[in-house]
Amino acid sequence: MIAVDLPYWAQSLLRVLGGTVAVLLPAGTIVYLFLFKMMSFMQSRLGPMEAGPYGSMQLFAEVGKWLQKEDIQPALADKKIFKIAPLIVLVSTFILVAVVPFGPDAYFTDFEAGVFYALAVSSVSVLGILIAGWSSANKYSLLGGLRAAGQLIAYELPMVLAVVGVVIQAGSMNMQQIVFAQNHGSIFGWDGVGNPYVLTQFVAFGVFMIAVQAELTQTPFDMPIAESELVSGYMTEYSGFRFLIFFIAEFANVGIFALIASVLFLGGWGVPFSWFGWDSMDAVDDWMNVVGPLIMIGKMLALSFLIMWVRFSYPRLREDQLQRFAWKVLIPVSLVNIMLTAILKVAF
Amino acid sequence: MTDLIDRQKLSYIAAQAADARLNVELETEGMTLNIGPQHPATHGTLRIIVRLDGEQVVWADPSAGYMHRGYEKLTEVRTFPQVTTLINRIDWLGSFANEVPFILAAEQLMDIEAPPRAQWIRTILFELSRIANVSLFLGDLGVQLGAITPVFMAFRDREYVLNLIEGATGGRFHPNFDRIGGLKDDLPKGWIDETRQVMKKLRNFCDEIENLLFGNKIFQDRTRGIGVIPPAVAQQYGLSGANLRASGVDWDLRRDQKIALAYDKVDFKVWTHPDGDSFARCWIRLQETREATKIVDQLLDGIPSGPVMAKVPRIIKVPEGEAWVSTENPLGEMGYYVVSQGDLGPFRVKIRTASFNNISIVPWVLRGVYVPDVITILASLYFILGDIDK
Amino acid sequence: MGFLKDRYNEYGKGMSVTLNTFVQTVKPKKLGGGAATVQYPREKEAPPIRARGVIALREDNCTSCMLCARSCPDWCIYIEGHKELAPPRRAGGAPRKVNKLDRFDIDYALCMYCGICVEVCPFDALFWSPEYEYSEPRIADLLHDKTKLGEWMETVPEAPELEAGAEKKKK
Amino acid sequence: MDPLSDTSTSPTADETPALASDTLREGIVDKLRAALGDQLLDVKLVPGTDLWARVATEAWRDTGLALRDQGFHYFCFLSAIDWLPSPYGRGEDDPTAPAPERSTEIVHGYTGGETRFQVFARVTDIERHIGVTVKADVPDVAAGESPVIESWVTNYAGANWHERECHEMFGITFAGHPDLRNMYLPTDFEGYPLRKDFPLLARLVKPWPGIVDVEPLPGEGDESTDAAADGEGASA
Repeated sequence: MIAVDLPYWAQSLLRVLGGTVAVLLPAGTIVYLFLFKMMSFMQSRLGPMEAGPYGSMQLFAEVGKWLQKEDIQPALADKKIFKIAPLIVLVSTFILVAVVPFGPDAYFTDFEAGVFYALAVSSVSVLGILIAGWSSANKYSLLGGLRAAGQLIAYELPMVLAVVGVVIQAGSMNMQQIVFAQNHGSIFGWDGVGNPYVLTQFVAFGVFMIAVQAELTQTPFDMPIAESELVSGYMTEYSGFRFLIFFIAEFANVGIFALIASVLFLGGWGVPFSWFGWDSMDAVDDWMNVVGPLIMIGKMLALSFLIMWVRFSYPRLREDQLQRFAWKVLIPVSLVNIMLTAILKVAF
Repeated sequence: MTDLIDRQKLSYIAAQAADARLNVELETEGMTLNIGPQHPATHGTLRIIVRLDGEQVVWADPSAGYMHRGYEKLTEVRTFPQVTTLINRIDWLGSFANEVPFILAAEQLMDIEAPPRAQWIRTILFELSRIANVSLFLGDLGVQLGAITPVFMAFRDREYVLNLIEGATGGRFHPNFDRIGGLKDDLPKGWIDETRQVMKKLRNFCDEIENLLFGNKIFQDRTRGIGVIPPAVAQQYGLSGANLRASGVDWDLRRDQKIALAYDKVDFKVWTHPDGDSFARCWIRLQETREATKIVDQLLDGIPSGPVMAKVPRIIKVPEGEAWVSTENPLGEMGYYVVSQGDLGPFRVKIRTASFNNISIVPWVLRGVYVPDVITILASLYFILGDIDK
Repeated sequence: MGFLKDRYNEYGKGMSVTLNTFVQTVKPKKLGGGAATVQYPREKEAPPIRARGVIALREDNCTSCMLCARSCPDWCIYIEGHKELAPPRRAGGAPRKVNKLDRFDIDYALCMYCGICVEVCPFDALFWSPEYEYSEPRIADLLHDKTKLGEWMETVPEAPELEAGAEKKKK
Repeated sequence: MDPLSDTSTSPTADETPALASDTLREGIVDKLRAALGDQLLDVKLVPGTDLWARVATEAWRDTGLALRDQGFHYFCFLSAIDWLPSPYGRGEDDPTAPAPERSTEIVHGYTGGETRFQVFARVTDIERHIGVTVKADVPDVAAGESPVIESWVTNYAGANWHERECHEMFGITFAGHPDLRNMYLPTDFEGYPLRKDFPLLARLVKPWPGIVDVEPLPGEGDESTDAAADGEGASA
């Protein structure tokens, strides 16, 4: 992983620390930049201004507040499952970040079936949400949990199908290889910007981003939470620390999915290789291990801006409309996209 | 009328069928869901008990009264001038509009009429309170449907209107500015110009809301065809205001009755919509806000000069008699049936509020809809708890 | 193109509204931007002159005639007074009987801010002040006695001029 | 239909002169009389303003039907009046002084009446821009029993909630109403708040601050002059 040979325990420690940073840093940044500030600006107000300069310490104040709160469990709740549920959601975020590459050598694991793995574990969080809704012993939570299950499973499919187009074009399921294929590729012979798949797979990108929006239960697909109907759905009964975990997981997930989307469609950590004359992964300079993560964060912020912008502008769909949209629009569209991609791949 | 009875029968049969399906076919029990009294969608403390089959409503029963303040009783122990300060609190978003019908009823009993200038200013303030009320509805609508931004825009621009009301009357929410025989005071200097500016801002606000919410495909999908109320049913339940006009009934008390306000001096359009669904109700309110800004602009151009108070005895005793006056308030028809027995205070005041009738249709209209539509329909019927519970 | 335009109207216009507001809010104040809110304890918005904030009492003018206490819809004004002999105005005249105010309390926990008391006062002893910062942690402290009500007199503004066309008030 | 029922909706067309409006209302009375006969007990017509009618108790539901058939499709409200004068006044009595004598004579309002309770309702004809208030006496009953009158629910569906409200506030039972549950008050609430003999406790538990008067000079006796007139020093 790194040029220096570290003992196994040190490597593991580094991975755990790196993973924690990779989960918490995007979550914190997104919460402050988008949830606190951008939302406020879009609503003609300033947002938190008291804690730290321009309210930048607000998140720590909030965390402090949540940690102090009483950990309430409903009397009729299934206590064990009730306690485990938020952890499952958070853990799914952590195991998701494992396959995301941040630089030529800066990755947690170089996994051949990386895309497949990512799509598989991203649905683990559904389990957490479903059991949270079930174990809360609350009708609103139950409705929210069931809605979440229906919705997340329905949108898993267009997401997978959208990614299939990318995989066909890249010819690999390894995320590192997908990054390489984009930055080293060319669009019909022109390699000025490489071949970020957002240009050649724009249909897949659209479908993927919509599915991500639904997967993250952000407006217009936030029926499982549905503040004005279900009073926060599956989270209704959670308070204090456990609610904090849900909260972190929600925004960490936004970050992770934005990272995955930037790997799949925006060229990941890379810059077009033709600019520097690199022609293989080994030829990439070592400084990309430092610049790469920064590029990734930049792309992640751009994509989360998009996700959040939609979130703050749109009203919410209804459950049946959402299902109809998934099955009648997104899935056919992505199937056609796969077909076209395959034909073009064979033709050229 | 046959139309109505058929529909009632049909909805009854549908409900029976739903019950039967619950118990026999699927061998499942329905779920009873309590929406409220503390629930973000009921903006206040309305409680709606719904019986669900999955997410479909089998029947719904609204239960009001968590905020009942007994205004009809309280008016009986107050003098006429003291009543106006009380009834400000019925519809607290458009409170000036609450005073007007009561004052007009008292004036009708005393057989006096406010001077023209007072009538014009009354009409202006009446329309301003309509704007203050309905603009918040437009923002709140977004929240009910899951969009969080419109409500902040509504609060931002509503603030300008509230500043105007406060600048003229001294009271931000509870003006208590209307007096039997006129107004408490004249307008302060510079108020008219300021109002013109604010009306421009409000028209801009309406455009923003239209782009942000009404034009959105998701919003239209959520509201069109949801909660359809046919005109005959709407009249039977006494729906009024935008809810009635959204069902295609062309009835607006501002235009359709002779009343001592300046509405006959201005030119305005009464909007109606043939659909009768949630979208129509919201859309009518948006158009009415626009129309109200135009009414205010026209009125500002032509305020007559003169006194704002007619000659009224210092101690007001209202002669014996009964009077009913209702006006087209932001929420619909609001009226007072005032019975006086020649005393300092009224003998009995029956307060007819718009929301009470508007919400009484809820059990009828909620049958067979989905839980998210419950919220949509409640939001589009637009009630204010103080207006239901009095 | 018509298809794209329709999609823009349906999905894009809303996002442009939020983006416009975003730009408007982050634009510097000099260029006419800024948020619609104010940072309250640091910045304050001045209420209008007529704003009904708190009632001020000019004790000298009060004759404890009880009119305000009797016309209060909430029964939140408490007045006690006694009669006194004051020195005659002209030398050699009979001593005058005047009403001396012992107690004048307004319970702001009950007050509905209707302004009827200010209106009925025949001797100009009560005034509205737009001052609004007098919340108290204890509800009992909201009972303002005549000293406290007198202190509010400093904050009472002049009545505003009236709009063109208004009839001059005769006092 | 009536030739004067102008359904034009422009603002100017509405300025119907008082006389024309009068004939319109008289026409309504005539039709009502034709439908109800002797049951129409009394009519009060203020030209150009409003119309009141009182019908016999047993004709209450038929009145609603007759009005609906005349075109009064819009249901405005239904409520009741307790004509008994309040034994408590406005709650401004001095608790230390002996209770003042109050008249218990029932004085009815427009169109008269014979009983303590009256129900009244208002319906509107949206086509003709006209409304009418109808009243009916509710027969007096012995204490502890609930006076009964027919329900209007079959005439106007919107009467449902109004009758529920009326039932809990006045204790009037509407025969034929499907569901006379309490709407505002707790189920086990005792008493009927809008009846005049139901005390408004908020006004009774606390003495009126206006009772106290300025203490006279020692030895002056109870020479109760108007306190306001004494304020000569303050006529600024």
